[in-house]
This record gives sequence, C-alpha cells and structure tokens, in this order.
Amino acid sequence: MNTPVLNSGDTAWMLISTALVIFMIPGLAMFYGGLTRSKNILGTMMHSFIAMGVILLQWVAFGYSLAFTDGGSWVGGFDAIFLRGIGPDSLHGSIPTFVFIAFQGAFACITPALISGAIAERVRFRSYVLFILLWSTFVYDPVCHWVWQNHGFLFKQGVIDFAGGIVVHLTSGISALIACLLLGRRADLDKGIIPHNVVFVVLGTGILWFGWFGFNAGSALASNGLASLALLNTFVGPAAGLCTWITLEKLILKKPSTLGAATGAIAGLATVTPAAGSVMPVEAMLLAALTTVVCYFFVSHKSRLNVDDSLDAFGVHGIAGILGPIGCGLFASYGYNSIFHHQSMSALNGTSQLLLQIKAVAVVAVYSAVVTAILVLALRKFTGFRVSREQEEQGLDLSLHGERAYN
Amino acid sequence: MNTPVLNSGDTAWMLISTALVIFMIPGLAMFYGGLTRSKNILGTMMHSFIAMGVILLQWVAFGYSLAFTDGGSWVGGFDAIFLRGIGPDSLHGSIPTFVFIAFQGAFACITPALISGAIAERVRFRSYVLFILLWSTFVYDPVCHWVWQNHGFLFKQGVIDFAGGIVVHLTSGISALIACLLLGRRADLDKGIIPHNVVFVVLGTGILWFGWFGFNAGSALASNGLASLALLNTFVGPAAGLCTWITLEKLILKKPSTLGAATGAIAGLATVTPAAGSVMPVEAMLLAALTTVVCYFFVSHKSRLNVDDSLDAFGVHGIAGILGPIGCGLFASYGYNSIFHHQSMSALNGTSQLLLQIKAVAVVAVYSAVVTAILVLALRKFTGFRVSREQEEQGLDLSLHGERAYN
Amino acid sequence: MNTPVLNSGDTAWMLISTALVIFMIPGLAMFYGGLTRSKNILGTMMHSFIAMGVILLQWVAFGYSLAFTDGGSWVGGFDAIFLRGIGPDSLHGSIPTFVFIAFQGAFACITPALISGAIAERVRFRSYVLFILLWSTFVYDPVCHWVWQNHGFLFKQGVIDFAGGIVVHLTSGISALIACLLLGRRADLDKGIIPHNVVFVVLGTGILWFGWFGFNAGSALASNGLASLALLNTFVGPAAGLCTWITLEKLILKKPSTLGAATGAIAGLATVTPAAGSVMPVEAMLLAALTTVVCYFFVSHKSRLNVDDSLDAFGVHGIAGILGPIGCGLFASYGYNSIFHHQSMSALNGTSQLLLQIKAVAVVAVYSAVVTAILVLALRKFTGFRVSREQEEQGLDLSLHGERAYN
Amino acid sequence: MKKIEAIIRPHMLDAVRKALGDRISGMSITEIKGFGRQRGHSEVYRGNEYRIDFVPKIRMDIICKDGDVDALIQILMDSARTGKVGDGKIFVYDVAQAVRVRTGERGADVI
Amino acid sequence: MKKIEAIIRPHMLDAVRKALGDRISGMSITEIKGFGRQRGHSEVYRGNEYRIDFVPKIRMDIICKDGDVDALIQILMDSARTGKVGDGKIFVYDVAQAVRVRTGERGADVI
Amino acid sequence: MKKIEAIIRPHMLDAVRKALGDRISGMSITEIKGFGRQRGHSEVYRGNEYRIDFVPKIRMDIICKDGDVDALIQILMDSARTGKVGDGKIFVYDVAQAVRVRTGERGADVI
Ligand SMILES: Nc1ncnc2c1ncn2[C@@H]1O[C@H](COP(=O)(O)OP(=O)(O)O)[C@@H](O)[C@H]1O
Ligand SMILES: Nc1ncnc2c1ncn2[C@@H]1O[C@H](COP(=O)(O)OP(=O)(O)O)[C@@H](O)[C@H]1O
Ligand SMILES: Nc1ncnc2c1ncn2[C@@H]1O[C@H](COP(=O)(O)OP(=O)(O)O)[C@@H](O)[C@H]1O
Repeated sequence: MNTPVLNSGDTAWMLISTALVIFMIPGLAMFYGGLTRSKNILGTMMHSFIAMGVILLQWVAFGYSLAFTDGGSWVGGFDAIFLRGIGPDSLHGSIPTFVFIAFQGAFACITPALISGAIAERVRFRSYVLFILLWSTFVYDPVCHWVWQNHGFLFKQGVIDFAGGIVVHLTSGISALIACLLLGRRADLDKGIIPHNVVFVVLGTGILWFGWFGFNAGSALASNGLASLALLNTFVGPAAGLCTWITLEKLILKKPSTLGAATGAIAGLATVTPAAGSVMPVEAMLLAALTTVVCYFFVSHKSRLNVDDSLDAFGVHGIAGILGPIGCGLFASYGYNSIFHHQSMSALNGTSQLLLQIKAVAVVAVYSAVVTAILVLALRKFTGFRVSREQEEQGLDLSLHGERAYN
Repeated sequence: MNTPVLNSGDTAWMLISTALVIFMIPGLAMFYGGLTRSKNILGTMMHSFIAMGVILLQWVAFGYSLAFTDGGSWVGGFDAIFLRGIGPDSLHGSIPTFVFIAFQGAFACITPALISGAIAERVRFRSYVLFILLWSTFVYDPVCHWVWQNHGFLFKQGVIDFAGGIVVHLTSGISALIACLLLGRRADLDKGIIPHNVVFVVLGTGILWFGWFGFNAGSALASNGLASLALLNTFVGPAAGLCTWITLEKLILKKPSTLGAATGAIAGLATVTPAAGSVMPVEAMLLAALTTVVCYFFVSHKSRLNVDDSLDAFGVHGIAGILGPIGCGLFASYGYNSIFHHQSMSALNGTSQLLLQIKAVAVVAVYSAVVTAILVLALRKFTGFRVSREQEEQGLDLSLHGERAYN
Repeated sequence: MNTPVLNSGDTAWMLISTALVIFMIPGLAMFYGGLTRSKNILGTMMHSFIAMGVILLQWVAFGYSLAFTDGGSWVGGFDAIFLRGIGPDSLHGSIPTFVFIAFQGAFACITPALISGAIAERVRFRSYVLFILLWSTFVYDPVCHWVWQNHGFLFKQGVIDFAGGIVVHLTSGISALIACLLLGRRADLDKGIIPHNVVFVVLGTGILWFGWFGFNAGSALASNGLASLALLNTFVGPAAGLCTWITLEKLILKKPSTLGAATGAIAGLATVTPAAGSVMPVEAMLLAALTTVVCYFFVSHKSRLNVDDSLDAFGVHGIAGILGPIGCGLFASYGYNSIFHHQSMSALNGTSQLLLQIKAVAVVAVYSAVVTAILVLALRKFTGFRVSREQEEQGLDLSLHGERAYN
Repeated sequence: MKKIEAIIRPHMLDAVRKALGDRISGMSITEIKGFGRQRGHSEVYRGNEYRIDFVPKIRMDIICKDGDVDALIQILMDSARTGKVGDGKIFVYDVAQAVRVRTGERGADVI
Repeated sequence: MKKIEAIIRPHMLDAVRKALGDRISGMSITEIKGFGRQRGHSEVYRGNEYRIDFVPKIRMDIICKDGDVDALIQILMDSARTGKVGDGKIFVYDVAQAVRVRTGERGADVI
Repeated sequence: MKKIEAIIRPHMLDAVRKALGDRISGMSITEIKGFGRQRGHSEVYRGNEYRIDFVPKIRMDIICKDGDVDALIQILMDSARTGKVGDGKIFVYDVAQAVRVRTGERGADVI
C-alpha cells in the first residue's frame, strides 16, 4: 500500500465504493422516513439529506484535515484545509487522494445522520443542523483520527475497526441515546406511534445494504482478496441478522415480520462493519446473529425504559457499535489477524486484542456521550432544540418546512 | 482465466457486480410488491427478502459446495462446506474466490425468489421458506453444477448459458408454473385483481435493470470486451423488449401502458441473459423482441387458462427461460461462438449447438418440474402450503406478519 | 489514451459508470413523477422510460454513428450504423468500444428525457415519442459530435465540456423552454398544481445523484486522478447547491424545504457537470452555489412569466447548462486547465477560454432552439401534440395509458 | 325518498353491488373505519404490540323511493351477511329533497 | 336547519367553492366513489382488461339555514354543471340540532 | 334514534374515543376535509406559495337512542374541545330505521 503508483483497479473500486456509500444517505432517508408518521416524513428525510450538504462542506473546509492529516495522537492539523496542496495526481496508497477524501467524506456525512433516528419527529431543523456540524467537528473528526489515522492513539495501539464499528456506529449510537434522553419523549408516544410506510423501510433497507458493500468492502481501500472477504461478510452478516430476528419473532410473537427482517438485516450490517476484514464468513454470521439477539431484546423492551429512541438508533447502531468491535476482539486470533490486519501486528493474540477493543469502545463511548451531552444542553439553552407542542402536533413537514409529502 | 494472478480491475468489476446482483432483490421486492394488492405487499416483499437471508446461509453452509466443487457430472461434493479451505488469498481465475462465492450466492438467492411471483398472495410463510430451501438444494444447486461447473454434464457438452437463462430463468419459471398449478387460484381472482402501486413496479423495474448489468456483464468474471458486450446487450435487449411490448399494446389495445413497458423490459432482460456474451447487439435486440411477442400473447391470454400465475413468473421468466437459451443456439454460428464462447469449441456450428440448447432446456425443464411437484405436494401434505380462506381475505401482511404496509 | 491496450481497471470503472448513468433514468422518472399530480405520474414516468427504449434503438441503428464516427466538423458519418465493424475486441482508448457505446448511449437516452419535465401533464404520447426520436437525431447527435468528437468544430477549438453541460443540459434545457412556450400552459395551472409525492422526488434525487457519479466521473473514460476529481466535484457541487437553496428559502420564506434541498442538489449537479474535470473542489462549490442562486430566483418567480415549465426543466437544467459551461471558462486558468484538459492546450488562458465557452453556449443554444421549434411546430400540425382538454382533466395515466398508478 | 346507509365489510362490496343489480340506478361509497362489537386486531412493530381498534368498512349510500326501502334492505342483508360479528348495520334516513345537477330536475325522478 | 349533500365532479370543487364565496361559512368534503348513469372506465394490465365501475366524486356537506337552501342549490347547480352525464346530485336532509364544540352554542347560529 | 355527526380535530380522536368509553357500542369514522373559520395554511414549493384552504378533520358518526343524545354531546364537547377555532361542530339527525345485517334485528336494539 505504500508504493506511490496508481492502480486503476483499486481506483475503480474506490470510485464506485464512494458512490455506494453516498447512496446510503437516500437509503437511510427512506428507512427512517418510512418509520415515522406521514406528517414527519419529509422532516425526517431532510435530517439525512442535509448531512450530505453541510457536513460535506465542513469536510472540505476543515473536517478532512482534522481527521486525516498527521497532527498528533488526538486530532489532525490544519494542513489540508480547503484541500489545499492536494491535486489530481496526489495519491493515498494506490488510489488518488481525491477519491480517498470523497470516500471518507461520505462516512462523515452518514454518521451524524444516523443519530437523527433517535430524535426524530420533534427537533428544530436549525438546531439539528448546528448540532451535526458541531458533533462532526468535536466527535466524529477526532475519533476518526484516533482510530484510522496512523498517528491516532488507538490506531497506534492496534485497535481493529475495519469499516467503522467504533468510528461510525458506536459514536452515533451512544450520541443518539444521550440526545434522546436529554430531549425527552414525543408528545403522542403513549397513543402508539407506528410506521406509516413499511414499504419505504424495506426499500431503504435494500438501498442501505447495497451501499454497505461499498462501505465495508471499500474500506479495504483496494480491489483485492481483503475487499472480497469484506464483501462476502457484508452479505452473510445481515443474512444472519435477518434470519435471527425473524426467528425470534416467530418463537416469541408467532409472527415473523417484514419490519423485523429489515431491522435484523441492519443490525447484522452494523455488527459486521468493524469485523468485515478481520473475521471469516462463518464467524461473521455468528457475530451478527448474537448481536441481533441483544438488539431484539433491547428494542422490544424499550417501552419499559423511559427513553424515546424514536427509530432505534441506539437500539440497533449503538448496540452493534458496542458488540461488533468487542466481538472482533473475541474472534481475533493469531491466525486470522496476522492475515487480515496491519501486517505489523503479526504477534497480536486474542486476549490482548479483546482488552484493547473493550478499552477503545469504552473510551470512545464516554467521549461521545460527554461531548454530545454538552452540545445538546448548550443548544437547548441557546437556540432551543425541540419544536413547540403545536408544531409537533401539526407535523414537522408543514410546520418547519412548509410542505407536505403527499397531496 | 487460468493463470492464478489477481487482476485488480477484474476484481473491482466482480465486487460491484456482486453488489448489483444483490440489489436486484429489493428491486424484485418492489416489482412484485407493487403488483399485488396493498394488503399483501409486505408478505410479497418478504418472499424476496427472506431468500437473501436463508438461501445465503444455505449457500455458505453447503450450497456453494454442491454447486461449484468438482464432485461428479451431476452434483458437486462437500469439500467446501462452510467455505472451509478458502481464504482471502484463494483465487478463482483472476479474481478472489470469495467474490466468486458472493457473486454466485446472489444468483442463488434471487432465483427462488422469482418463483414467488407465481404463488403470491396465498401461501404460508413457513412453507414458503422450507420450499425455497429445499428447492435450492435439489434444483438450483445441481442444475448450476450441470451448466456452469466444468464437471457438469451440460457444461462438458458445451451448452451456452452465459448468465443464467437455463440456470436461473428456466428453472424458476417452470417451477413457478408447476407450483401455481398445484396450489390453485386466489379466492378473489374473478373479481379482478389489479396492481395496487404501479409506481413501485416501475421503480422495481429500474432497479432490476440496473442490477442486471452486474448479473449479465459480471458473468464474464472479468472486466474486458466480453463484459462490455454483455453490458451493451443488457441495454439493447430490454430496450427492444420494452418497445415491442408497448407497440403490441398500441396496435391491439390502442393504449401503450407503463406496466407494459416495464413487463417488456423484464422480458427482454430475461431473454438476453443466456445470450449476453454470445450474440452481437443487433441479434440481442431481435431475440428480445421476438421473445417479448410470445410473452405478450401468453400473458394477455392467461385468463383463458385455468392457472393463476399471479405476477407472471412463468409468463415472463419461464418463457424467456425457454426461448432465450434456444435463441442462443439459433444465433450461434461459427464466427460468433468461436469468438465469444469456450475457446475449445471453435468448431462448433449452429445446428448442433441449437440441438444441444434444446436438449438442455428440455432436460432442465423436466427435472425442475418433477422436483418442484414433489416438493410442493409433500409440503402441502405435511405443513400445509396455502393460508386459510380467512387469512387470504384479511391479507398476508396482517394475518401472517402482524403488520400493515401503510398507516 | 491512444495506446490500444485494454486496461481492466479503466474498463471496470466504465462498465459500472454506464450502469450508473442508466440508473439515472428511473431516478428521473421518480423525480419528475413525484412532482406531478397523481393522475399523471405514470405518463410522466413513461416519458423517461420510453427514452431508454426508443432512443437506445436509434443509438444502435445510427445515432452512435452520427455522433461518434469521424465524418466532418458538423456531424459524423454512417460507418458504424448498426454498430457494424465493431467487435468485443475493438478498443476506444483503453476501454472496449462496446462499453463506450453503451456509456454514450445512456447519455443519449437521458438528455431528451430531461425535456419532458417542461411539457409534463399535457402531451400526447405518440407525438412525444416522435419528438424525442427526431430531436435526438437532429439536435443531440450533431451537438454531441461538435463538442466531444475530435472532428467536431467546437472540440477542435478546445471548448471544455467535461461531462455534458453543453451537450446535455444546455440542449435539453433550451429545448424544454421552447417546447413549453409553444405548447402552452396546463389547464389547471391557476388552481395551483402541487407535487403529489415529495418522497418520490427526494428518492429520485438520491438516485440521480448516485447515478451522476457515473455520469461525471465516468466521463474521464478512465479510472484515475481525473475521475477522482470529477467524483469529488460531483459530491461537493450538489452539496453546495443544496445548502444554497435552503439558505435562500430560510432567508426569504423562513422555511427551508425538502423539495428545495432536492432542487438545489440537482441544480448543483447540473452546474458541475461541464466543470467536473476542470476545476478544483473549492471552485466547484462556488460555481454550484452561484448558479443555484440564479436558478432559485428564476424558478420562484416563474409564475410571473407566461410560461408553464411544469417541472422546471429550463429553470434548473437550462440555467445550469448556460452558467456551468461559462463558469468553466471563468475558472479556467493556465494552471488548472493545463493539468486537467486536453494536453494539447497547455497554453490556453482564461480569457480566451471564457470567450470560447460563451460562443459555444450561444451557438448550441440557438441551434437547439431553432430545431426544437421546427420539430414542435411540425408535430403540432401533423400529429397534434397536446392531449384534449378532457384527457388532460382525466389525467394521462388513464386517458393515454389505460391504467392508474394507485389502486 | 329515503337514504339507506349500509355499513358493510369491504370485501363484500362486489357481491352486494351485483345483488342490487338494476334495482338501483346509483349509489355512492365511502371508505370508513368502524368501531363496534367486532374487535380490531393487534400489530407488532419491532417487538412492541399496538392495538388497532378500528376496522376498515365500506359505507354505501343509496337514495331511493320510500317504497323500495324494504326490498333493498332485504337484498343488502342477504348479500352482505357472513353471519359473523362485524357484518355491519343499515341505517335509514328521510330525504327532504333531491336535485340532479345536470338537468335541474327535482324529486324522486332524480334517483 | 338543513344539510345539503352535493355530489360533484372532483375537478369542479375549486369552481364550486369560489362560487359559494361568502354565502356559507363552512363545509366539509369527503372523497367518495360513485356509481350511476355515468359509466366507469376500463383499465388494462398486462393485456387483461378490467372494468372499473366506480367513478371518483367529491361529496360536499353544507349545513345551512332553511331559508338558504334554494339559493345555495342554485349556486351549486350553476357552478358544478358541465351538462354531461355524471355531474352529480344534490340531496337535502333535515338537521335536528347543531352544536359548536368550542363554545357549546347551539342552533342555527353555529353555522 | 338519532345520528350524531361530530366533526373534530384528527388528533383528538383518541381522547374522544376514550371519553366515550362504554357509553356507546359502536361508531364509524371518516377522514374528511373541512373549510370554516379555521384558516388553512400555505405551502411553498420551489419558492411559489400555495394556499390550502381545507383542513383535515375526522367525522365521527354515532347512532344512538334519542335519550342519549344530550349526554353524548356533552362528552364529545368536553373531550374534543381545545378552545381554539377549528374545534369542530356536532350535528344531529333523525334516524328512521336501523337494521343489523348479521341478525336482521331492527330498531334501537341494533345499536
Ligand atoms: N352505534 C353505531 N353508530 C354508528 N356506526 C355503528 C354503530 N354501531 C356499529 N356501527 C358500525 O357498524 C360496524 C359493524 O358493527 P359491529 O358491532 O362490529 O358488528 P355487527 O354489526 O355485526 O353487530 C362497525 O364497525 C361500525 O362501523
Ligand atoms: N340513487 C343514488 N344514491 C346515492 N348516490 C347516487 C344515486 N344516484 C347517483 N348517485 C351519485 O351521483 C353521481 C352521479 O350520478 P350519475 O347517474 O352518474 O349522473 P347524473 O347525476 O348526471 O345523472 C354518482 O356517481 C353517485 O355518486
Ligand atoms: N356549515 C357547515 N357545514 C358543514 N360543515 C361545517 C360547517 N361549518 C363548519 N363545518 C365543519 O366544521 C369544521 C370546523 O369549523 P370552523 O369554522 O373551522 O371552527 P369552529 O367549529 O371552531 O367554529 C370545519 O372544518 C368544517 O369541516
């Protein structure tokens, strides 16, 4: 990966992987949008789409620089603000730096959008936009640096996070939990809020799954056996999650549901993300199945908790973001990791890796929680974060955006 | 294809082709789902999605091994169960074995899902899942071995089936016909059942078409002129099918319809599948147009038959699965086939190829029909295959899955 | 680009780019379809889909030959009608000619489909089909030759149109304006016609954006740094457009809308198209933002004009098709263009390039307008172009196509 | 004139319309949701159960001459009945006046 | 008080509402499907023809004072008429009581 | 027998149904659009503003015995009122006859 020669096959794979990851945004918009009530679908879709707007501008302006230039152990520097110094001939390994920037930029966009699921149907648009901008700057960019940049302190310790279990799912899942705890429940929660269009949820799942191949297999940053393994794991993991969830439904409720299949697939996808390049397909299936069991029981009992994680951002991504990276450590063994992971860590053994993974999860979880809490409280105080009761009743589409989805 | 060196361009193309084929599943779910009544859309989408779950697990467990390990002329062996012995460095030609497994696994998932169109809106979910598992094991995996594995008896005889006219469309189309014959008509058929959302059908068609580029051009297993030809044929074939169908509608009914355009495109796609790498674009157009004419007349007269092929799985895929491979033989000529096909068969001439194609179609059709009949009858007897009259009335979404699509 | 050796990485990227561009058609169908009233959605989607049928057949028959064979400065010849003389081994630069034909064919299909947005909800299907066939032959194919074929007079002068600001957006946008001027307003315009499904519009935007990566970055015809730059610009341009549009809405109307976000993204995409390979990301953002401002003010004041550009084909594509290519010239500078553009033009400087861009825009705009006017007037006279008042009232879906979208 | 308002099961609509045949020259139907002795159902989303009390029904409005009421009710009952709870109800109201928009005709000739 | 129930063509709604202007202070509309002299249409899906008997209509409910009925009917007829079969019908009923939820007022003042 | 027709705000449906509790054994609801003193809203699509006059409402039809009318109206008013314009109206009509399809029973026992 260090010889500075462009490989057209690797580049082709990274170009399309980038497009695939970006396509996850409309997928997420459909997934989340279908889960809300019809009066809030546009507002909810907007939460995903706007990330593709403002976060990307932030990424080009300074986010990429903070995350991926050398800097120190904690955060990058300002060498690449506005991408200065980078041209079409610049290379990152065997691929142009521009495609690396775009690929990582797509990750930066989708991560905060995941959070929106926990606070759907009740937040002000303006505050949400400010929140994701600040969150990207103070949570995503640094954590990304810790884990994926070779000066990052977790990277240097050898933490495994192939495609973003920690960087993406853990950060967004934990922040989702904190945000919905602090912002409170939706007014009509007790009346029973059910998804207004499950077809959109299933379509969204299909798009997400499709895009996730770019997300995970693209994280190999090359078109090779590692990418192929990651791709296969991104196929078997969600398949296992899907089957697990509907088996549980069949056993417990007698009725396996389509929404359950979709949710299980997403849980499997999120779980397999950090492990995609580090475990073999059979292990990926096991890991996804076990995590899905935990997600199932959490999500189906959440009404007992006093939390309104509207669309289960924590229940799915958060839990997968905890168990996925830890499971990676669990399945880590001399043989596998020496093949798949940083060549320099050939002596890595299972137990120490497991402890490192747990440590990384804990550090990132606490950090994300604290920063998110500060941001949410500050925004709640200064700009107001929730819409008024009346706006909530009328629906965000009309009250905030002046439009309705269906006419 | 035999030098064991990884080609990053070929690999890139196979990675994305795999993702494209998998994306066909949500496309099929939308396509089929839009054709049903709103009370059955989720159950119908589930028929596609669940295939991506259970069949893939079967594929990893033993399906891939049955289909693609050497074994004998009739079926592969158990050498690769749970993918044992395969690692990220294993190669299949110039691409990693893992991506080959994933690519072929996606085919294995979509094929049984096609059958569901013939028995939509009336079958028990449990029985359906058992059926596709058994069908994959006893029909798909062996036929795949016959035609595509180099020990398979039809492969050895030189049958042309570039991307699965026989392996995919013929097996599923014939089985669809048998299954709907044995399971009987929907209760409300005489009242007139019309598609509840044609937009979803059109969107599904778009997604299917898009995915089909991976399906057909990916079947070159490389990124080269053959793949480019297959891609172009996957563009012109459905274009011809589309134009043919709406021209017939215009002539016969005065009104060319959107659903007709979608159906013609799918007929063209299915037809061109076996031929994609073996005929030139102009021939692909001709073949697609002619087959579409047959599909049109079959489908528009099906009410006279006593069959309820709900979503025309046989009427489209079955007919294309018969005429496509035979058409390949018809268009086969010394010149073309020596360029496009197995290099070893340079002396192949049109007539003998045509006879071989007909033979292969006949053998596979009979085999699929017999095994499907046995499976359906056995399941009908032991687990029950149709839902009760009341469940059918209430709709599968609510009665089997405990949910409704639209709220 | 002239050594006749196949590069598998470049080919892989062009294969998938082609598929991506084709996928824009269903994206456009959803985008436009959601903007119409529910009684016209299928007819509107059909306008996009049918282009994928008839234009592609025209392309294979003679369109490709007219556009891309040598011929003269004004139009190509008939050397490649029915693609004769081209085989799977033919190369165009480092990629098979077949994939080049398919890639360019997808452009040929989508361009006339863009026009349909201006005349939605009121034209006869038959006349529309004739119109796009003639328009492709007399506008698209020649202009494509002028700008992109190395014998074309604008190409020879060194005009920059990386991925089709002039060839695609300007031609279709101007023609859209002329067509809707000549065909008149919809009957119910004054009653207020609002989009019937904004979710479809947003989904369509997502699909379009996704496909546009193939459109723009595929226009590099290779998998390299230039493609990576184009990809990144296709990410930052629409992000800037999106943010600009909703910022204007926020300032002027107080309510940033989802439809506005979608429209801004499309404006950004269209703007960045000609510039994708010629400007750096920061300039791409600027160019997209400025153009979006103009689109916004045009579109939001269009009710004052006596034009019924139903879905803003001119307001978005036309304006971007004028400002994008001119902006390219504006941002053109010795440094950038010598890196990015035809190597032979290293001495190009900003001012002369700007004048050339303006000239090219003017020539193509006038040519497109005149030919479109002739075609529309002729068709109006000989076949009738608008549906009857009654058909317009009943909706195109039922009156022309004999079907309804939702049942 | 009377108005017959029949609330029936959606899937009986076809049968009822056929049974009425030429006995009526027009009717209007509305999709409604009913609440009554027939219990609704429960749906489960992500493991959480929701009770749905309202059941989809069709309301059929037929304006007819006074003398036709009984015969029509009989036909409606015969064709809409399944014998299970939820078959629906028929309500009858007086109509004070009827007008045909197209012609301006008034009274019982209109229907 | 009387209730005027006007069944009209959907695309005439706008014109009718404009014509009624300030003559009424409120109304309610329902999307219904009608069956009558106006024939439905046929649709074709994959070459198979289906007859659709029911035509989309709008039902407009206006509660008004007894004395306003005739004037309103006239306005409705004038603005909703196209002269072709299917223009719709107007039915009038007696209203026994009217209450405004917000204030509890009763009787003709409510409307 | 009387028919109570209550036009209420959609999001009050739940509360109203709870308040009615066992006082009624059935009802039918229809989604309608209302026009009245409550002003609609405006929507903006691509910078162009559109006025939407009609407001979504729920119409609740309850057939009840003559003697229950006042009590039910009181419950409806209490549970559906927010005090702001647009709370809706209640109209009462006479019912000439009621029939239960399933059993053929007639009269007030049906409801
Ligand atoms: N008192 C009532 N007022 C208005 N509608 C009623 C009333 N009672 C029943 N209905 C309507 O009749 C339908 C059927 O009533 P239900 O009690 O479920 O069964 P059945 O008619 O067989 O006794 C209900 O869903 C509702 O729409
Ligand atoms: N007897 C009736 N009862 C209830 N509604 C009726 C009746 N007759 C007609 N309608 C309604 O009036 C509409 C128009 O009636 P139709 O006979 O088609 O035309 P016209 O009113 O011009 O005679 C129908 O679609 C239906 O909704
Ligand atoms: N004259 C009327 N006839 C029929 N429906 C009416 C009438 N007046 C009001 N309505 C219905 O009642 C609803 C509420 O009325 P509105 O005037 O907005 O508020 P309020 O009831 O508080 O005075 C309206 O949206 C409409 O559906």
